Amino acid sequence: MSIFEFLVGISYLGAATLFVVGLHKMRAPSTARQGNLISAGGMAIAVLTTIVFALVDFGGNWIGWAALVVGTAVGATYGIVRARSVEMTDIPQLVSIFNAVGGGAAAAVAFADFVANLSRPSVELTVSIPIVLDVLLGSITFSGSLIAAGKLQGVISGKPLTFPGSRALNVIVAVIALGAGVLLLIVPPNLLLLVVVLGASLIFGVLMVLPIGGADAPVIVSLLNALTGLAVAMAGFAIDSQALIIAGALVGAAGTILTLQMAKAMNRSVGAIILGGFGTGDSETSAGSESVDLTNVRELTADDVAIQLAYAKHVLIAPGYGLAAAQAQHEVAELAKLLTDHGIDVKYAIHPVAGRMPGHMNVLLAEANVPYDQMLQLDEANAAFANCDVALVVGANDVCNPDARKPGNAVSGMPILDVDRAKSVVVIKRSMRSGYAGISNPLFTDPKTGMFFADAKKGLADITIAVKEYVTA
Amino acid sequence: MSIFEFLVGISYLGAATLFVVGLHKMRAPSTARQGNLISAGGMAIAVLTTIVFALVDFGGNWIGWAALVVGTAVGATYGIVRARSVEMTDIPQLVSIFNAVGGGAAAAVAFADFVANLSRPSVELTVSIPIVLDVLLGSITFSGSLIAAGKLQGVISGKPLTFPGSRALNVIVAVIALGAGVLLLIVPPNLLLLVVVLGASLIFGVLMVLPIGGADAPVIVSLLNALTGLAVAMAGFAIDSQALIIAGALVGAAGTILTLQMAKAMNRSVGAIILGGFGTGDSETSAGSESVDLTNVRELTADDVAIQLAYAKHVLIAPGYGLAAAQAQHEVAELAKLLTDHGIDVKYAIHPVAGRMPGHMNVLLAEANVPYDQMLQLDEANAAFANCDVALVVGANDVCNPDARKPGNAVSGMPILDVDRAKSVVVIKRSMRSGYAGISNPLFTDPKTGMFFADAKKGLADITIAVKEYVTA
Amino acid sequence: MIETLFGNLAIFILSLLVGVEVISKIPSTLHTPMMSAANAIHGVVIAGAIVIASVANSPAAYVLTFIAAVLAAANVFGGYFVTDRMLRMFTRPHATPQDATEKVES
Amino acid sequence: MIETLFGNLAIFILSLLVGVEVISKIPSTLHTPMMSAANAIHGVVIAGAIVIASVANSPAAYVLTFIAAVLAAANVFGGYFVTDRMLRMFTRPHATPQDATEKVES
Ligand SMILES: NC(=O)c1ccc[n+]([C@@H]2O[C@H](COP(=O)([O-])OP(=O)(O)OC[C@H]3O[C@@H](n4cnc5c(N)ncnc54)[C@H](OP(=O)(O)O)[C@@H]3O)[C@@H](O)[C@H]2O)c1
Ligand SMILES: NC(=O)c1ccc[n+]([C@@H]2O[C@H](COP(=O)([O-])OP(=O)(O)OC[C@H]3O[C@@H](n4cnc5c(N)ncnc54)[C@H](OP(=O)(O)O)[C@@H]3O)[C@@H](O)[C@H]2O)c1
Repeated sequence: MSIFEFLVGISYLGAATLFVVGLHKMRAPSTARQGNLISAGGMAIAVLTTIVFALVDFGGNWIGWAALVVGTAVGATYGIVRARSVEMTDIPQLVSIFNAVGGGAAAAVAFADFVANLSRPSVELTVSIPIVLDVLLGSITFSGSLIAAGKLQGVISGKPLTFPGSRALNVIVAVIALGAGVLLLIVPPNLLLLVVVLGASLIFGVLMVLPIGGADAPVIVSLLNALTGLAVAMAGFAIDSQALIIAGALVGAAGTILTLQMAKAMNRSVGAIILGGFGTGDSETSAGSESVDLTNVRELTADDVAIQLAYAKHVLIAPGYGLAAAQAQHEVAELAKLLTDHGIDVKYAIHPVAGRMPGHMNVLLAEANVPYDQMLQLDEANAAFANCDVALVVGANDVCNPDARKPGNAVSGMPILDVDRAKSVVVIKRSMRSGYAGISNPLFTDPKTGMFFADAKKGLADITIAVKEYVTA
Repeated sequence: MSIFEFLVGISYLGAATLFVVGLHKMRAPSTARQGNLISAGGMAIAVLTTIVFALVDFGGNWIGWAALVVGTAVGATYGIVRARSVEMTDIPQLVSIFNAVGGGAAAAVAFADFVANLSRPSVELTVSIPIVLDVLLGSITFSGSLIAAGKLQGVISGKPLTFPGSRALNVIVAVIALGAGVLLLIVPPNLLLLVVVLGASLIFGVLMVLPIGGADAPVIVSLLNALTGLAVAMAGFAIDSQALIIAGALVGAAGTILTLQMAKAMNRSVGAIILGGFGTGDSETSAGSESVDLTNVRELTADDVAIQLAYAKHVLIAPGYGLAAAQAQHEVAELAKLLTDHGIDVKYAIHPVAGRMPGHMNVLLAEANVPYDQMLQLDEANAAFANCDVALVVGANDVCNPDARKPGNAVSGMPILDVDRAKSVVVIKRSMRSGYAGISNPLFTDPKTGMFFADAKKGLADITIAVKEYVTA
Repeated sequence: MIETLFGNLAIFILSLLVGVEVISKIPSTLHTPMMSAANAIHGVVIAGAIVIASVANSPAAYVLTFIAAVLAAANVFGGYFVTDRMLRMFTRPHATPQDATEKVES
Repeated sequence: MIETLFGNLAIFILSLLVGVEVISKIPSTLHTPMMSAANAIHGVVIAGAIVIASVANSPAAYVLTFIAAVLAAANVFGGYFVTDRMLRMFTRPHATPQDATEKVES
């Protein structure tokens, strides 16, 4: 290690510190954006340092650099365009796609490093092990993330796709990938073997994600995020770059923690999710439960709801996945504003796993310019339901299912919004169909609950119109 | 670096991980103790690894090892005896003493390493710089911490001790220490110079802490804690031991954060504290303010207080430094229990900087077996004062001084307990004298406040006796 | 060699610890932006693309460089832009603890 | 040489980051035990005492070893014992958020 390489290492440490500071500032909404910019600054330092380092230590030839520049231009354009145009409701897909490309890039780097070593009689384990691990993890995250994105986008069915013997095939592919990988460590550099590892891992990634329900996809996205981080760290070991090691490890750890938190909030084990199970995407699941008898369901019209709201003092809105599915964030914000202007105290009760990714609702409402301090988090909200006149449930189901307090069902033990403690409840959804967990919800048949069957977007718009009459009248 | 040294390094990383996990578990009282044990486990690993390493790589002779064993036995005995016997109110002193010994040990290690290098014509900067820094920091923390302990113990006056030209002397000593240190880096190894650094640093440590008010001592203890950590890390650089570097850096960072949090909670700048200022120890400061006119002070007897308490429904007890000074934690717990048994809802309102070190009150009450969930922290407590019939202030002053809400005084902006929002207030203290901040407190002259002038221990005992009559009657 | 390996391993393990600690206290409100931010950070793999570009000397290597560059660039630019876009929406400052208490009291 | 230095520097900086992150969320309730626990951790300097003991070969070195051992041992043993003693007092489990809400509601 020369003095120069020493300095390179130091500035990588600087970049790493900025990454950490950036993530740290993500703790509060007020500083989060600044945090992201700081992290971007760290990225700039890491990249510039690497360019200088590469030019000085290797130089390289113009073709290589040209490939890099052109490639970067293409990738950057794609990334920026997608980032600019994406619907807030489609964020999970996009994150998943960025996982895919990250993993793919990591695999490509390791692959290239291996190609560069082909000429040599043998490669030290300290290099070959990370290369193999990187290609393994990178390929799995690449194909797996694409499938997950497909499921979230709906281009691939949210249903768990399994076929006879799929599990077995899964195992076989895994064995092939690992076997070829181990072999690579002992025999002299052999391109074919690495190609086998690559191919098998790609297939494994697909087989791993296919059987997972669409609604579980976000958890998998988070998990793959962590894996991508580890793949990048491995690439760092392979080409001895501290920048990659530090950043990769950071993301690997962060992603893992987040995954566990998500799973916990949905009170499911990550294992159960990977092995598939319930949570097989949305309404499809519960086509059966159509046959719910509507006897003790009190159905409301937009007018009924409007009256209840217009004469309430405290209103809490509990949004759920349906709000996202219907893209009704602007409608709900408009209604809330109307009521607030009319002197009614309106707040949002946000469940951590409402929607299809953690904090999903906060992002949507923020997009509709709902001020942050109107969004009550679980504890705050539950303290407030007690003296709330009308709780307006918009496309939410599991997150306010009182059965969670009882043992022995799919949501048992999941912390919920105590909507049923409000003086009266109004639920906007299209039918009596169940939600993600695929179980019925006693809240809907509770005497103090009124159901307004409609698409969230349309229903909210109608209510707003109706309310206008009462408040102006 | 041999394979063996590699393995040593790895097991140091293992130890470090345990230190981190241990500190992490300190976040919740329920896991805190386990955390400390885990951290101790890390310590055991680090020590055993080092012993193996030292035996294999250096061997050494029996005298050295004998010195180590005997020394360890002596030190361990002292430490354990003190730890077992210390009064909970004296924890700050003890922590300060452990800082002193830690810093001293670090300095001794660097010194010994230097002595071992004396024979050589020159020492690389990568070794000499950490040695010098270590001796500097180690000696400062050693002498400084002893003075701080003395002030907290009261053997050294809590008053800021300054004499004409003390500041100047301070600067001179600092210059000597640094000058000698820098010189050491350029000239061939020279014991005398290092002795100068050592001596000057010791004097500097004394001069640095003497002018600081006794009540500020805890902040300084925390600061010295951080410095000790850094000194240890430097020792690690000097003898190339990752265990010392990691653990030292951990403590250095942790101590710094804690110092800032303490200073913030007292809304003072660390700089202001080091330069001395107000906070010149306790009642002494405000001998002048004796001349407060007692016209609009409503004085109470133990009986008056007992009646108020016996007929209250919700009681909040706000303890402060006076409780610690009077060692009245058991009396207050007894009174609280008596009231609770009588069906009165009693909770404690704990201010983060009540007393003389952060969390001081929690430790004292925990000692008196007050269940943890009866101690409300600042926000919880302030939410509860609204419907509290009697707020019983025991030896607290600044932490419930309403003037903090007004600008332009010593406590302005400091978050306080909203005692004055309670329906009625009873304050137990010995006089109208001011507290740590040395300013008067309008709460004491508030019409709904009654003052019971007494030593906390005695006063609470009297109240308990009086209450017994009413509740049994 | 082994010196480097140890250095890298130490860096790896400590970075894992930092990652765990820095995340474990993020409010669920910010989980989505956080996930996206972490996602952007692993775009640092572009540094890897730069290195392989500088050592590339065969058609295969050029192609791999190009692929790596496209993918990594999409990750890093897209990641930071979309995160920033999301966070720009969280305009209003966090409700202070005090507000919180007021809310509950009311 | 420089390899080692870099490794150590990296370890130092990352450890600082871990230290900051792991502490920054500890409730003030536990500040005193926490301070005492951190205090105990820097007792790891006893490892330094062990190293100098193993290389000591002069009276001066023996004396310094002895001093270092006494001080470090006092730090590490005293630190862990007093911290444990304090924490043993926090017997009761942390009030769960739920209790908290109830408290406030009441
Ligand atoms: N947040 C996460 O990280 C995450 C990730 C994965 C899974 N999950 C799970 O997702 C669930 C989230 O609970 P949730 O209550 O938000 O959602 P949910 O339980 O899945 O229920 C959503 C409800 O919205 C209704 N809906 C769907 N489209 C609608 C539309 N266009 N207009 C109006 N209503 C519509 C559906 O009923 P109709 O069909 O009758 O309209 C459905 O019952 C939890 O079980 C959670 O564990 C969360
Ligand atoms: N916690 C920390 O980390 C820390 C560290 C350093 C400084 N501080 C500062 O210390 C202050 C703490 O506030 P505080 O309200 O707890 O204490 P305080 O403001 O210092 O007031 C303590 C009061 O207790 C009374 N008192 C003293 N001995 C007593 C006894 N034996 N019996 C009954 N009463 C007695 C004194 O009045 P009488 O003399 O009339 O009895 C004094 O006014 C804050 O200003 C804080 O910034 C805190």
